Amino acid sequence: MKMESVEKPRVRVVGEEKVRIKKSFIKPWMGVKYLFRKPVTIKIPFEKIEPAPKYRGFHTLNWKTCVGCNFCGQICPARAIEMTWMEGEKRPHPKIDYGRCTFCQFCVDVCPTGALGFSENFYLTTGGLEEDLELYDWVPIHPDKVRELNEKFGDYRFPVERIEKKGDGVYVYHLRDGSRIEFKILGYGLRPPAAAKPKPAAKSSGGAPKE
Amino acid sequence: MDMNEKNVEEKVEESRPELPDTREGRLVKALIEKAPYAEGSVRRERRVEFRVSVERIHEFLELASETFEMLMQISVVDWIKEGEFELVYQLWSVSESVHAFVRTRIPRENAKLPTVMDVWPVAETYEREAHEFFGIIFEGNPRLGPFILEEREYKKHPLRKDFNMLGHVKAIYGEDFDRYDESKTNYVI
Amino acid sequence: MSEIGNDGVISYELKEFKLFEPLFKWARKKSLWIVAFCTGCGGIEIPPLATARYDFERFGIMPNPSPRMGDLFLITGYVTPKTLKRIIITYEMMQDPKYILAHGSCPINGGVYWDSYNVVKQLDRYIPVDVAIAGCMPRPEAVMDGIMEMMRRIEDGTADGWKRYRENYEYYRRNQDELFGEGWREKEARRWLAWI
Amino acid sequence: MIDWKLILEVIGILLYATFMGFIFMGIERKAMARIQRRVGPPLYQPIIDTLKLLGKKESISHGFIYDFGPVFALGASIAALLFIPIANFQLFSSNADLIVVAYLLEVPMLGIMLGAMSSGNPFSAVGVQRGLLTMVAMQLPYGLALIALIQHWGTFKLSEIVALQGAQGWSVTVPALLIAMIVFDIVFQAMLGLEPFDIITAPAEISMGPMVEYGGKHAAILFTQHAVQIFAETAFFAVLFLGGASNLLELLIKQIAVLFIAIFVASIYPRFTIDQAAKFFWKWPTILGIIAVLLTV
Amino acid sequence: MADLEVPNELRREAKEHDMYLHPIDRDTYELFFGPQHMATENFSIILKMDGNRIEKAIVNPGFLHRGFEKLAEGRPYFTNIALLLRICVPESDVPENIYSMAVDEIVGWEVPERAIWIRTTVLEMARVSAWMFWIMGFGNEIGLYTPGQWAAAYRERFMRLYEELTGGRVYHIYTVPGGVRRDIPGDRWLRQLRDTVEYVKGKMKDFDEILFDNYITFERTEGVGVMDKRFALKHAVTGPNLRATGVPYDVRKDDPYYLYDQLDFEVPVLKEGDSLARVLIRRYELEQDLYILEQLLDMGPPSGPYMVQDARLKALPRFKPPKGDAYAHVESTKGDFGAYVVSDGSHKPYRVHVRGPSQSHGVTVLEELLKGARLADVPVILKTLDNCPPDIDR
Repeated sequence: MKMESVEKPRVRVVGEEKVRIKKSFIKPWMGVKYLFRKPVTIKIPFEKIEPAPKYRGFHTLNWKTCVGCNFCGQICPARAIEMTWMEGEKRPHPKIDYGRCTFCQFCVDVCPTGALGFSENFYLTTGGLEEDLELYDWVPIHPDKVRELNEKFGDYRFPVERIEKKGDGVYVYHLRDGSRIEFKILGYGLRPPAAAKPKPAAKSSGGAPKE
Repeated sequence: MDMNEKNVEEKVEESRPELPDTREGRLVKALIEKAPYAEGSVRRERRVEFRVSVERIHEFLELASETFEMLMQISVVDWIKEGEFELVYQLWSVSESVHAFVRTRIPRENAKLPTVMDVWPVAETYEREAHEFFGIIFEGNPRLGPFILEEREYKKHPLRKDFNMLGHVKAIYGEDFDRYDESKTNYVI
Repeated sequence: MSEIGNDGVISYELKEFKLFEPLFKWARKKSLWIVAFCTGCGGIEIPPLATARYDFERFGIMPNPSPRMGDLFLITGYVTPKTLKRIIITYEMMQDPKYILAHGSCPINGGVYWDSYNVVKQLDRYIPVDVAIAGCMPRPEAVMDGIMEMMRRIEDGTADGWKRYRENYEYYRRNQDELFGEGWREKEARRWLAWI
Repeated sequence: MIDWKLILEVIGILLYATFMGFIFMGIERKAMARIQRRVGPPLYQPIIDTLKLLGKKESISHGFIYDFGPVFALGASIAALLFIPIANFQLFSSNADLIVVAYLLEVPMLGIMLGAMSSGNPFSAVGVQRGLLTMVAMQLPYGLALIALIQHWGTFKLSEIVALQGAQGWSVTVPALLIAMIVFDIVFQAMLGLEPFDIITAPAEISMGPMVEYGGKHAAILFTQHAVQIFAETAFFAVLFLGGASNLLELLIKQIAVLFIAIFVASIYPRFTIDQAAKFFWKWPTILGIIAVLLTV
Repeated sequence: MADLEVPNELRREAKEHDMYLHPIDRDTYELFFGPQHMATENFSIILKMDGNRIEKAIVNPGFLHRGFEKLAEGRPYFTNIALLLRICVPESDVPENIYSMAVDEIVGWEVPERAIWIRTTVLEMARVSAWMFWIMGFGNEIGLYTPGQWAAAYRERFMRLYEELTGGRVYHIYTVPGGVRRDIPGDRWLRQLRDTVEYVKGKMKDFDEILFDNYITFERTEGVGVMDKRFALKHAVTGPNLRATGVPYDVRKDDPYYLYDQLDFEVPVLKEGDSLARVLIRRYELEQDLYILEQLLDMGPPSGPYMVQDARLKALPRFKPPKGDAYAHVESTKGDFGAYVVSDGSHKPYRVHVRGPSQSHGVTVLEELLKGARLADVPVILKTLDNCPPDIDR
């Protein structure tokens, strides 16, 4: 340990005369010149702003390479990730809850196979009713599909338009271009569910009343 | 260039009583001569450490306030296994540019100690906060009571280690406080 | 002004100005005044939106200090119970029609504070939410998109949180009382009265 | 006998004044926005705001006085407007209409105060207190500027002042009256409620002051009142110092010129506190006003 | 309002509930200043007014309390970054950095030079963007909206740079123990940063003209909220507020971290301790920060890794530092921001305690300064102290 290494850096105190300024009645009038300049406003939503490359937006998931290790679930500070067993998949896949996600993307950093990724998409606007808010809880879809949708629509919206919940744990994702992804959720957790028993019915007490 | 680095082995060495002949060492020595009941050590450049028993903490801090002009914070650490609260008074000396930890330990039950408001008026805020979150009573501070929290949480002193946060959340917001699925709350990180 | 019609449905249309209702709808859409209440950390993305960079005054949106004149309540992020009391009181002070836009993850499902003892987990149990946007925090563009969505909903009449709040007042009131304890309004008011 | 022509003129002028007043408010917002380097709202935005406020479902009242205040204010503004010779329309006239208009223009503030006081909100009370103090403070320079004007032209009649200005050149060209105009312009800033004298509705301090409890239709009436007021005040300024106008277009140009000075001042100076404002009013504008009066003697 | 009769038991109850609520005389009235108010950001002050003067002020914080310190005890070391940065929203890099510095010290990591450079740059950018925000806030409080609109627009340029560097606009989640999460996205970014610094430097003249030189700004701030040196030290006021009273204490000079002992910058000091002095100090520091950024750009980022090489980082969620504790602090625009981290050897911190600068100047100092002030001075004092409510609440 270097105890006497550097002496205390001298605080360079600047003289008062440099800090002080003179008050003036006239000088503020210079501000009026901006009346005739062009505004700096970016006219959203008519003008589009591209988010920076690698802006931390919604997730993507390559279902083929995901090994279901739950590293993402362990690192998640918001516990937004839940391993989900689906019919036809050998390993569970993360299901991400955007009612919790903080978009820190630590989960992407720790993903050992690179299956979990993120896109620059950031728009997700819904109504406030319980069935609208279902959209905030999804299993991410393939990055190629997200890219394709971005190219098609030219904006950065959430790729899924509506999540339809059929009975028996069957979920249908209606994508923005009209295609559908349909799968059946068998259960949650690290261990495979004992049987393909249906998910307990979505609770109704918590939500806002429906008209 | 970076003064953050520090090895664990070195830390053990430093806690020996002999003080290095540096600015920090001399400072600690001078203070300990005045207050022989305190233990002092130098942790690293610009960080010194004192241990004082709770009976003489006020006396010591009054003495220390001549060198250390500012009380930056009162940090409380709840060592639940030992059944003690550790109070760390974080002091900063503007004239010497040294940060001091003044440590004292009090039992968890019936935790009481004198206030240092008369030395540093700002201690009022820190003590209110420590009282609120840990339930420590600072004798002489007139404003102990709900400060940041509301009454329900205030009564539980939430930063204590034995405060069951998830249980409290479930009690207030219902078992189903997760909109989508409850099983997320079951697994352990 | 609201009264029960022959069919038993509560009518919230304004009787004396019924003829002008389409005009008012258009005006409401074009002139959303925001209640200046920065309830959470998302409040930091409102200044860029309000000032020269994105300038939402182009759409007639502007912050207003008085809740009496406000139309749009931005719940900018997480809500603590202490704030929620004020939010409810402020929301009830606002005059119908009034709209709520919830920012980011936290009002939907607790966000990163899902296990915090002092953050309300699902906002729509206590007050009606009209539009929710994702993000932590949402970019100004996303907030703008939310406001645009709000305008669309005002136009087609689906931004009806204020109606829901009136119709299901017992439901919301029950949830509020569960969270804060019975008689929290009186208690809070009493605490303030003791000042006088 | 009913003078149908007069009634039609009154209605026409009122509609025109209200509309133009709203547009002036829009210009104010737009020009400030441009100085602030942004696009700003459309010019007709205040009309939309008023419409929206009218369409609000309102359930709050604090008694009769609370409801009466805005109406009272609107009435006073309209009365002031009708005494001002707007272009070639001189609707009402009396021998001392300058005094009448000068003080009718201050009555609306009293109306707002009246309503605000009955709302019971402490912020309103502070706002009212500030408003009354501002009124008291600005009386002195305001009166001095008017006295200088009256002494120079030797008449209390606005139409005569306009005529004399037409014959002998605008008031501004007279050095003494130029000083009076500067004084009047400072007072004008306070009458419009713009910075540095927007003490009454200081949003960061007392959150809109007297307006804090008003919403819905009350606020809509207050907005309309403000529109009429802004039109009347700018017209009054133009009549007194810029030689009046022979047609509405000329008047409009002069009004907008007056308005722009107010906008510039408002967008570059912060707000005074109330005691500073009172001190300020009793210092520089008063001294200048006395000089103007002495010069015209 | 004042005519309401309040029964005695109610008064007693209120007194028990909040022991410093006193019954108030009839000549005075009280104002609930905030939280629904333009000048306070979800922060409430209860003012007992006597006419236009404040007799007594009581700060009522806690609207933003989320229990960070408790939450941090339940999350692994690295993920706490995503949580703790929410303590200071306008400059979220500061909590990231203090926490990372403290953990670095506990672990004993030597952070790579490139990471140090990036961290310093990010901190300075945070300072400049927070100054821009402050200009907006201060302008709005005194009723001058024009410079605030400009400043918020110029701040967006920094936000864009942040977005490209870190992937987030406000919450960057960028500085982690051991380094930073991403490398600089190429020389283009450095060029853009230099352009932005140049641009903002060019615009400083406008701010001077319209805001700082303005006669009424002086009128509003001169002699308002005066504190002396002794008072400031006893109340642990730090940052520009302390320097305005004549104490040249700046963490960057007195306890240099990162590259600050190699950088050349000046510490402005004034003696008056009033709001005007605080404003002038802040104006000068903004200039100095732009100058520091220029120096950093001249220096250029050193080559090398941007993250420490450690085998323990392979299993990030289970990363365990040794036992120990550390206190780290940095100079934020509001003052001395510090964090005390205690590790008990497990994968979660045993205790994290954050010292926000507003904790010292936002409660007792504010109450003292408001005593005897005019109502119109409340926003001025609030903003010149640069009170940040989340610091107090956490």
